Amino acid sequence: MTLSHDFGTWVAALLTLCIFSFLYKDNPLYKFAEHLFVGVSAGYYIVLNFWTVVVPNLYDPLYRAFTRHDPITHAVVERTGGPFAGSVGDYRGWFLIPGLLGLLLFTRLVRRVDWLSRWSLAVIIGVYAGLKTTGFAQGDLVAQAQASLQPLWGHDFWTSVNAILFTIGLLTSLLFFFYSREHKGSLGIAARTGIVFLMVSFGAGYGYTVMSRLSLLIGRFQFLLNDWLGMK
Amino acid sequence: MNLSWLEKLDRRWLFLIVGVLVMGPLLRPIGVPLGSSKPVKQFHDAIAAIPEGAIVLMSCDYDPGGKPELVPMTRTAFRQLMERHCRVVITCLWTGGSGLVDETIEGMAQEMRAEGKDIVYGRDYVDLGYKAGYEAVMVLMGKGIANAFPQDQRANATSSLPLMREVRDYSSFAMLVNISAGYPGTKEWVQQVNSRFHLPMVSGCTAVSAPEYYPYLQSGQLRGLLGGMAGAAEYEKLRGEKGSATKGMDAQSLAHAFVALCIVLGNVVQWTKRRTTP
Amino acid sequence: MTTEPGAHGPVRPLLAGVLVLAVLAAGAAGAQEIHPPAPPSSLTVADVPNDAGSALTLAWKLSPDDSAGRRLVAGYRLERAVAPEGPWTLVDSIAPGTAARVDAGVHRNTPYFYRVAAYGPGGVTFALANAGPGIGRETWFNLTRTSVLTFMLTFYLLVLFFMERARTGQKPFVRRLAGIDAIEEAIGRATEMGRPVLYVPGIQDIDDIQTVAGLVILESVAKLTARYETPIRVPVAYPIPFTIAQEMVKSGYLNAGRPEAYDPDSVQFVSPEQFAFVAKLTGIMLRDRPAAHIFMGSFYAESLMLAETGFQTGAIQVAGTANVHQLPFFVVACDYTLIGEELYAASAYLSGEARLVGGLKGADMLKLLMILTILVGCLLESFGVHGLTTWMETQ
Amino acid sequence: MKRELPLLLTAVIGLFMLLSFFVPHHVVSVPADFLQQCAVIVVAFGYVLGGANALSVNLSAIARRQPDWPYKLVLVATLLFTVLIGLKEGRHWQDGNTISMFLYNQLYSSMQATMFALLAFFIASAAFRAFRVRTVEAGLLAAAALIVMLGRVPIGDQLTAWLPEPVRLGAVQDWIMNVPQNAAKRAVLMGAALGVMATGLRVILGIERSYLGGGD
Repeated sequence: MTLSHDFGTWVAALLTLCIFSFLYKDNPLYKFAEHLFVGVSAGYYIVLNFWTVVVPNLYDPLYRAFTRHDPITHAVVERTGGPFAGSVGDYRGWFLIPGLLGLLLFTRLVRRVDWLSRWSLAVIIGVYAGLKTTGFAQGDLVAQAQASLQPLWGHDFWTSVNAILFTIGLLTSLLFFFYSREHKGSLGIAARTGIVFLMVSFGAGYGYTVMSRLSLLIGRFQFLLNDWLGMK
Repeated sequence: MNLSWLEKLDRRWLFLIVGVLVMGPLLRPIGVPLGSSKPVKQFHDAIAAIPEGAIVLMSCDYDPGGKPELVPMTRTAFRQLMERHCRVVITCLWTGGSGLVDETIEGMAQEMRAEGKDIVYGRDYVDLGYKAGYEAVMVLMGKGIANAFPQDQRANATSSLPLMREVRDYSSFAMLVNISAGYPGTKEWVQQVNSRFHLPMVSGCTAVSAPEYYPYLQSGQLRGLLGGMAGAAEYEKLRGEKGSATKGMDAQSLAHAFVALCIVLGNVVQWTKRRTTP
Repeated sequence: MTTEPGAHGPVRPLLAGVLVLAVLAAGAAGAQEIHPPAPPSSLTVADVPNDAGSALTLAWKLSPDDSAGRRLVAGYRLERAVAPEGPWTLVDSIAPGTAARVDAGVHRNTPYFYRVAAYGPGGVTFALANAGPGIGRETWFNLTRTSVLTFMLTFYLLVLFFMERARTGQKPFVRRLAGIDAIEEAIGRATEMGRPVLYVPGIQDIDDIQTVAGLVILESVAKLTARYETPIRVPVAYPIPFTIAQEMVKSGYLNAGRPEAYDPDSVQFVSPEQFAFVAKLTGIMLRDRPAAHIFMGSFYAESLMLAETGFQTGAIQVAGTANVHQLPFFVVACDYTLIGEELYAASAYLSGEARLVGGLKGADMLKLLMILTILVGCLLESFGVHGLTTWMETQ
Repeated sequence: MKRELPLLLTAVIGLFMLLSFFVPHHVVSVPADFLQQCAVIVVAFGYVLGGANALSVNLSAIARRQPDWPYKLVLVATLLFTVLIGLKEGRHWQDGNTISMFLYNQLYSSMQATMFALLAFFIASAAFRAFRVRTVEAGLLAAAALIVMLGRVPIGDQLTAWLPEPVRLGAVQDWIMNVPQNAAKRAVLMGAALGVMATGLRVILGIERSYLGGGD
């Protein structure tokens, strides 16, 4: 058992134990680690989005467009057209618009002018409304329905049984999510059959989630045992 | 038979048992033999079918929370791609993940260089790092990967990387290997890219998201699926490797059996209680 | 002429290397008689439909020497030029046995000319006739997506129709969800015990549509807590939903006629970090002991910790999310759970607004259409007719 | 004016993005591409705003000496330290051994993974104390959960090795995943898709005003 000599591993191991201490009871060590974590993650998100999105996707193109020099190498950028002669993928000066919209978001911190931030919200929500609607319509509605069109008989016995069971499960589960009529009579029977399929699928979901959670614990113990305590 | 003492059992005893059941097999492995399931075989065969030397997009959309399940998959898939002389472009759409993904890929590349394989950053693999924007980034990459990622994870200009000169948009990729822990992940890649840009796709995901992607496997939108640590372990077995996923499976077995016991016992306690009270 | 985008720098030396190797290998083979392979023939170029005019598809007949046994053909060279006589640039070198290739790097509305050659140990032989001009045309409508457009338009027309009906007073019938009775019962219970109600509109940002549904339900819940004078706690994870939640609770108290009872501190911004948010919530549950917990919106791994801690404090819990992987935990630990889209149905029923009821009824009718399509499709498939299946195929 | 114009902008952008799905023509696809670039940038600013918001919320909590305020001091100090170091280290802040990467690997990465690992303990205690089979449906869920849980790990097949192959836990688990689970999951996916499309339509038609709030 050779203890690791790396300062970083010790810091990580001690903080890991601080958080595990929450299992015993909520205590100052856990509170310290938790607030440390929130601080680091909020700070990291700011720096990450600054250096990987705001600078390369916004500042650099604007710098090149208006100073005709590369922001890093300061070499002259030779290209045709002025700062607003954009083409697909190369929008140059037009990036002033998202830059302005981004800054407008900060008006939310000031009560009097926070209505200005609605312009930035409008762009985000408009783009995502369009993207999500088409993404779901194609990927989750039409493609899934198309994949459910399968022959119910014609090949070997078990495949047909599964195909029929599958189609019954699909149609009754769809009828469970039906709101225009009370679930009585035949619709009631269909809904009750549908709930059976739904509950089986939730049970399967539960089983898989258990594996995910346990994997996380196994990963942490592997870190503590192998990297920190050096037990192979 | 009065089990009410069980009900008043302090839950910290249960925590202790879970801790011991997981720690035990890690110290003294039992070696319960691994099975193999179809979705994992399909994942392995889909990558094996990629033409030699083709360019593959590998989007590792996870953060440290998905590490134990998804890092083994990333390593094994990256090794299989490298051994097929495929060239890999890596992206990460999760805010907290790009550091972990780069460390995993670079660690794997170092290991393979130590084994004498000639793998060069910028020629054989490129890590373009993180980009905010969820689905917007995926569709943006359709117009040009370099437009969405002007620089890579190590702050080099994307255009300066030799591999990136051969990558225009999704049509330059032979396949998308998506390692996903939730949103944005496999569902968004299927919706926004898979059918729209005819990009064949395989997915490795956390066990919690696996059931949700089975319909995509059945419909053919996904050509293979690795579900959680079990999927990663079976994939390692197919590849003849013994990584951290395989080593963790004994602990999974014991812990799963314990959780199943908890469900049964919890209901037995409640059932006896309901019968004994008048 | 600038080199085509995606210039193939490294391929040309690679190709030369292959040729040299092939010749050497052939030499070593000695006995077999080596001659340049017969050329491929009838090269055709056509525009790839349904795209922005950036792709042309090439097809040709294989060289007669290209049979698996004889190693005369090592592959095909496809070259492109903007004028019939060249200069030619390599598009790609293709493995033997393949007779088609898509060139996806062309500029739209520009004529291109192509030629193909078979290469092998004996040398390179170009096809007799070149092909072209091939022009990449832009299309105004992607025909492979007609099925998506049909279903989307049908759905939107149904939604608009029912919205209009709901707005002009003929309220279409919507059955009362059991989940809504559970929410009202939970708030009633909290009022009896004089404890606050904890409402969590999910942990995602405004771009997740479940958060919007969670915030719409919040307004109705706030109306009830205002009327019963029960304190309400609304911790929120992201800044934008946080400000909207404040507006929702304020208008809930307004509609209940008690604007003065609105407590600005009832809505709290916590943190977008998942587990810091959960720690804060479990803290509220254990310290303030709310008697009712309502979780409506997008939840992920933390649903388990919330439901279990809530179960321990004995609070009545009602949950609703469309994230199917979290539903099992809510179903087993909560008193009532709205499953998947019931979350959206509840926001429609509770608010009673035409825009939401219209969406709900439209979805119902389209589900019937979907059920019909699947039934007809399966029957057709069973009789070997694949028309409907291929029509619904999307690209 | 403060509400109508942003709503109009949302409607125009939303409609345009819908159009860009059906129309490959460059007149539609180039502006759509630009809009997505804007969305990427504004979402990034949203994160920076989130950080600033957390800073202001915690600073006011410290100023008012709310309970746990010393811990909030730790939060604010760490946040500012992480941001200042990150900005000082410049574009190469994510290379090998910068202080930012130390903070990421040893603090952020380890603590987030451990936070998730706590769930493993809670799953066991929730299974014992909160997993109550009170209805037929919950019983079905429990049965399926047990079969899938044991069928997905090697121990499941070991326990049922004495049964013929198609009835072993592993095979039953595969059947549950491929037939009943797939059917129900697909119905839920289609239902959710309609929910998203309806909400998208309301946002585009400017009916969904909730994101603007009830104010003037």
